[in-house]
Amino acid sequence: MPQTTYVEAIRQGIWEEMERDSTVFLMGEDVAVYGGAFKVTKGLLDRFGEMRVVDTPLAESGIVGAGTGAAINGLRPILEMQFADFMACGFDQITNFAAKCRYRWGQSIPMVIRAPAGGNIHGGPFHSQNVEMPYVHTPGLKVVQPATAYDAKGLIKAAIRDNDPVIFLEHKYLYRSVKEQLPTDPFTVPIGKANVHREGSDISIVTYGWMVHVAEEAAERAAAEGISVEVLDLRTLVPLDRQAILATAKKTSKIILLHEDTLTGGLGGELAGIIGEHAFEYLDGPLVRIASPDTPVPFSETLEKAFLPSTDQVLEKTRWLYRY
Amino acid sequence: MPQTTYVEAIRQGIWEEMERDSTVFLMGEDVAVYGGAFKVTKGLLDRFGEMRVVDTPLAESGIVGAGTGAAINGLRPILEMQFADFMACGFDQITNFAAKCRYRWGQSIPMVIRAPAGGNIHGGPFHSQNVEMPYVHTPGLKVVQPATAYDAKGLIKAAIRDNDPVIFLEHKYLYRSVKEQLPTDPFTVPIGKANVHREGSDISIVTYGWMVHVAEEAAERAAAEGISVEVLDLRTLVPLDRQAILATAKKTSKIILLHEDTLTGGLGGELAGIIGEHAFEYLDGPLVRIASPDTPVPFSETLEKAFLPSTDQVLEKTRWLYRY
Amino acid sequence: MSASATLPLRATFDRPLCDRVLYYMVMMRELEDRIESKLYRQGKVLGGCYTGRGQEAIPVGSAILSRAGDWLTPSHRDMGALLIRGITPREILAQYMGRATGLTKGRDGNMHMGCARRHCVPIISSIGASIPVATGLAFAMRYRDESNVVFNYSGDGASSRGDWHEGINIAAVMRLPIVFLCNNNLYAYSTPLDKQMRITDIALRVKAYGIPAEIVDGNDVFAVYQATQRAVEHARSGEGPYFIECKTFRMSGHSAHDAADYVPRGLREEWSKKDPILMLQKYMVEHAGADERDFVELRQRVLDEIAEAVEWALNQPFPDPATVEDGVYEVR
Amino acid sequence: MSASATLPLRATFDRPLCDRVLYYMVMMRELEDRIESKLYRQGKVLGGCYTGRGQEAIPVGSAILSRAGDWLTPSHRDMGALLIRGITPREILAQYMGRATGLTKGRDGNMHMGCARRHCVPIISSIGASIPVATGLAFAMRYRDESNVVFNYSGDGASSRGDWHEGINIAAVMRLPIVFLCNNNLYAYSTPLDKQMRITDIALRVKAYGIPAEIVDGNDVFAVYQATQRAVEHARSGEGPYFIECKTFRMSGHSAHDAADYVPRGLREEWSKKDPILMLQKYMVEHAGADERDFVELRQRVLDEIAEAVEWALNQPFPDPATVEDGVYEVR
Ligand SMILES: Cc1ncc(C[n+]2csc(CCOP(=O)(O)OP(=O)(O)O)c2C)c(N)n1
Ligand SMILES: Cc1ncc(C[n+]2csc(CCOP(=O)(O)OP(=O)(O)O)c2C)c(N)n1
Ligand SMILES: [Mg+2]
Ligand SMILES: [Mg+2]
Repeated sequence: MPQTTYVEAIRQGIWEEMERDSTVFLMGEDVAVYGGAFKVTKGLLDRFGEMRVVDTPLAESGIVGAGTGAAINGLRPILEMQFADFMACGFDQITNFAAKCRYRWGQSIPMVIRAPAGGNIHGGPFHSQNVEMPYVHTPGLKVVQPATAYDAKGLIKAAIRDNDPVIFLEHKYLYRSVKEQLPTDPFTVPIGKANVHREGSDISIVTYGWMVHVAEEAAERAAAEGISVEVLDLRTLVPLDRQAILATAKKTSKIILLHEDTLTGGLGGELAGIIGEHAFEYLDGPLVRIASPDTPVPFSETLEKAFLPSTDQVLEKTRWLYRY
Repeated sequence: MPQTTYVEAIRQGIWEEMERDSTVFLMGEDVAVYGGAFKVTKGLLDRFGEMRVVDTPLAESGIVGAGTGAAINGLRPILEMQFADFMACGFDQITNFAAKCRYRWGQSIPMVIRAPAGGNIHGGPFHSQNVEMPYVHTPGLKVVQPATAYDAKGLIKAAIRDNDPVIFLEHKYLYRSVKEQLPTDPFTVPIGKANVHREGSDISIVTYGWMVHVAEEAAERAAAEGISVEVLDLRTLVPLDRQAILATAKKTSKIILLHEDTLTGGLGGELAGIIGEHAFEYLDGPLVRIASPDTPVPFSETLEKAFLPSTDQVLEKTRWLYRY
Repeated sequence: MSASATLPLRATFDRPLCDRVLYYMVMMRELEDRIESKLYRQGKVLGGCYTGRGQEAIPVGSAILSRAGDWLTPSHRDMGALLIRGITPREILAQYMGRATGLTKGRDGNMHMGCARRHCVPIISSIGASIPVATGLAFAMRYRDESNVVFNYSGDGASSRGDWHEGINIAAVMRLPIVFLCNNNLYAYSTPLDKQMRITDIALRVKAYGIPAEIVDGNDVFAVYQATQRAVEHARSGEGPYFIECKTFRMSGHSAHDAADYVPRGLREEWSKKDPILMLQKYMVEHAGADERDFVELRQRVLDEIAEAVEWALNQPFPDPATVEDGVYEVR
Repeated sequence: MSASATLPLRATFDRPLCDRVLYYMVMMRELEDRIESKLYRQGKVLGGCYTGRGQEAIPVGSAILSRAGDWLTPSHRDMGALLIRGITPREILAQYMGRATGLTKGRDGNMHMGCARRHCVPIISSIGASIPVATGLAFAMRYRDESNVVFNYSGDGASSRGDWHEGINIAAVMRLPIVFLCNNNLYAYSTPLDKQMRITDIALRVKAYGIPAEIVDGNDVFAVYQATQRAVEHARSGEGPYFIECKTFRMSGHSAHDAADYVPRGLREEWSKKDPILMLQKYMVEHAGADERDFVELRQRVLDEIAEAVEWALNQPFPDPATVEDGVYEVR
């Protein structure tokens, strides 16, 4: 059985849902003829035709608004933002309109906004950002970021079937760097459920996206030193799986909150808030946050490497917390 | 001596800085002839003329971009967003361009973006939001929200003199509901310094904006029950005054993190992260967060009241934590 | 300037049509007036309070041509369009008063209302944002090969926004069935047209998109009606979007708290001579056999309806605070 | 289509001017070529890699008219403008290679460069965002009553963005001194013009703003030059913004990784006959006393300069990782 990459998994997920439901369509810049800047949507035009795979003008606010209108009028749009960084151009439509429709007038918006996010590809300040937090902080949106090919396929399918707007963040470094054998039978991965990516008993690393793999590497190295690390892959950032977060916190009592996104105002704080309030009595050490520093994402190799959280850094903090 | 309202304090601060420095100018929708939707800029046109008090077309992204360009070319713009909610329309310009100029090319952007924020005025989902977090989370921006007339005047002056872009959030409920006697001599309030609004020893409430007053009320009532509450008014959200936050945490060991903004991804999490990591050993109880629930801001009186954090709610949590 | 000069005889506008149109225009006028000059001042209506006084011909003359399958995205001075879609004065009043039985159940206020069942998107407060949304509504119509159209409403100020541009361009490129109704009322809040743009006809902007645009007297309900007929026909037959600029004037402050001192003296007086309701009534007297008594009667009927609806709305419950967190996400 | 047919005799373009213009065009061509087909493929340049091959006449023919006090906001195919402003091949190469001595000190990469001292705003990656920024630069000029102007560069795709619309409108309303240079190269990434807009001349869009617009052959450096002269004069004399649409073609993929299979066969070949460098050289031979040997010599000089600069850049240090957090805020 061949292995399936993360990018191919997303493509398959979209493909299957478009086969399954004729109201699902895809729209964005360069998604049809070209197959998307990262080729996530390659081949879809040939299979589904121009009405369902739509190249748009270069206009993110227009695209999001159009998607939302189409969702109101009975379709299930999948919108591609060419880079997550440019979602900023559609910020008002996403946060002020799409997110608030159900609360304001009971209108469901079954829409997925897909966007390649994250760094480690020498993309610099405008093509590497992790943009989850403004959306995590907007009531009415769901936010998802898969770390594996399996989850990428299962979550994109679940996102397309969801009746709320879902921000689906694809990590562009993972597109072609992770792969695995996928089941041949159809499957979905439920939104809102974290996954214990690795079981452990001494320390928990709560994380998501590319950092799941960094945590896993650090855990592997820690294991060689006799430290047992649990890695919790959140998979969904909204709604957060509080139960799973509190369970791992109570289990190991020592927690590292890890993300690639910058520190201040990042998800680590939210997790610290949840754990610090609801698992306070269980904690045997400080809530350690590891994140990128509070700067734009630098371009140059040396800087980007210094910027991104590394396995070494995670390992070091793991040792420190273990000894605490 | 007459008392000065919060709105008048901001107006005075702008006025004084425009007198002091001819590169300071003001731009926005309806700010000149009309004096602004909340009349913050009333009278400035007559004093400073059309070139320095500029009515613009209805275009937030255009306004922010223009402000940034003017800042690059030697001016010190003060931009008014008619409501903080509509800053979303200029989100790309603020977060992707203005915020990153210094890091990318050493270009300082001495610009203030003023915006009336917050609820309790029956404004509903589009005219009541607290929008600080996406900006708190954007490296390169500073973020300020005064709670008193004194701070409003001192901070707007400091913001105008600052050489980085400052998001200056004015609480519209405070505009005319708080006032005090201000010194006649010029003064500024430094960005980045929190203020112990009320001293106490049993419990600390860390907060900002309108909630400073809610905390103060709760503290007053708690005092009657023999609970001594310290209220820390952050005043600046970026850069956070970590020293003051940790000092109050270490002093009382019992912390309430209070904000009007919605819970998930709100500043309370960031504060929990800082305290949970750096004052862990001092804590004698859970990190209690009080915030609005994760919904859009509802319009109707009954709902808005249920939505906003109340003195009762704060008092109740204070009692609970005291007894913990 | 005499009213009849701008409203020539049009044989097709028979009495029943005149009566319907007049009813909605008068209802909009009186209902808004009741809200603004009574309920708002009495504190029964909180928050902002906008009216479309003097602009009634635009929503009414256009929306009257909408079919059940069409969608409308009204703006904040288009109450007539909501009335035509079957939204009742009761519902509107309960909305304004923030009651549980209002159109948004108290979650939103004043003109920020609409109704999915009756195909009206509630106002999107960010000015201009409704235009991309209209594009999507229309896209779905083409997707299903329907002959429905979208009626999109916006003002002169909206045409300064990027969303306006992005949305109309996408609609044009994709040839989507949308009728854009632009009310050029010469002001956006306090900002006059010449501070908003360096042209006077917004229709000129539409050259950028390669779609038809026309300019009509927005105070002449039949001029709006006829242009909308042309536009709807164009859109329904697959020819794509059509833009109508309706010249008019905002006969009120921006909202209830705005005295509009910035409007030059005389301008409002001049426009009051072109009151769209008076113009229509004049036409009806001259060409459709109506007389003054009919109008007095109609107005009374409308006032009675409103009085009944106010009474009803005042007795509606406020939303239960326990429900504040409901309805953010789907519950399965 | 013969080159000379589109490039008539223009007595004012004397040999020294021709030489200067040709130098920058050849330098841009060869430097970009070196970066794309050597350094990028060798892995010495990481990230994206865009070139303005075939479009050199636009940045060069316009920026050559800029004065020290002017500001430029180039886009991603305008390297010639940076060269004219005095930014050196060394600096550009160090930028591309992410070195500490590059224009952004390794903080940003490839074409995302500029320089405050030489009044070039580094590219703002969000397409269209530079247009409001240009407006602000120009506002400051008017504020101080200077006669400087802003040269703003963008592509056809940019004109679909809301920022484009908001910025030009504000510039028009405030009569700000900006020359808008639009390169209409028929594609935005893979998207051809007819999927981007329903018109073919972007200049038509500018009717929306009440400012002058003209269309020129963007491959004819003197056509660009002359239009820019008119535009600059207009802007410097306080008449406000001026828009120039330069018809051209992107003679490369969108970036180095794009084979541009979506471009119909033959289109690139046809445009290659209108190569702006060849057109200029032909003119110089026919009217300015140049010959082939001059061009060979010039090219060699340019290649030598580049070789030296590459050597230098390859030996430049990478940024010190310890500095990663520096320079986000002012340190006082
Ligand atoms: C993006 C945005 N900015 C500002 C506002 C505040 N605002 C509400 S209505 C209005 C004026 C709108 O003018 P126009 O489009 O001409 O409509 P009119 O009120 O004249 O009918 C403004 C500035 C807003 N709602 N949205
Ligand atoms: C707001 C935004 N959306 C998408 C992109 C990705 N992108 C970079 S260049 C480009 C095409 C630009 O086309 P055009 O303006 O015609 O310039 P050209 O590349 O043809 O010179 C796209 C889609 C971007 N940079 N910014
Ligand atoms: Mg208007
Ligand atoms: Mg192009």
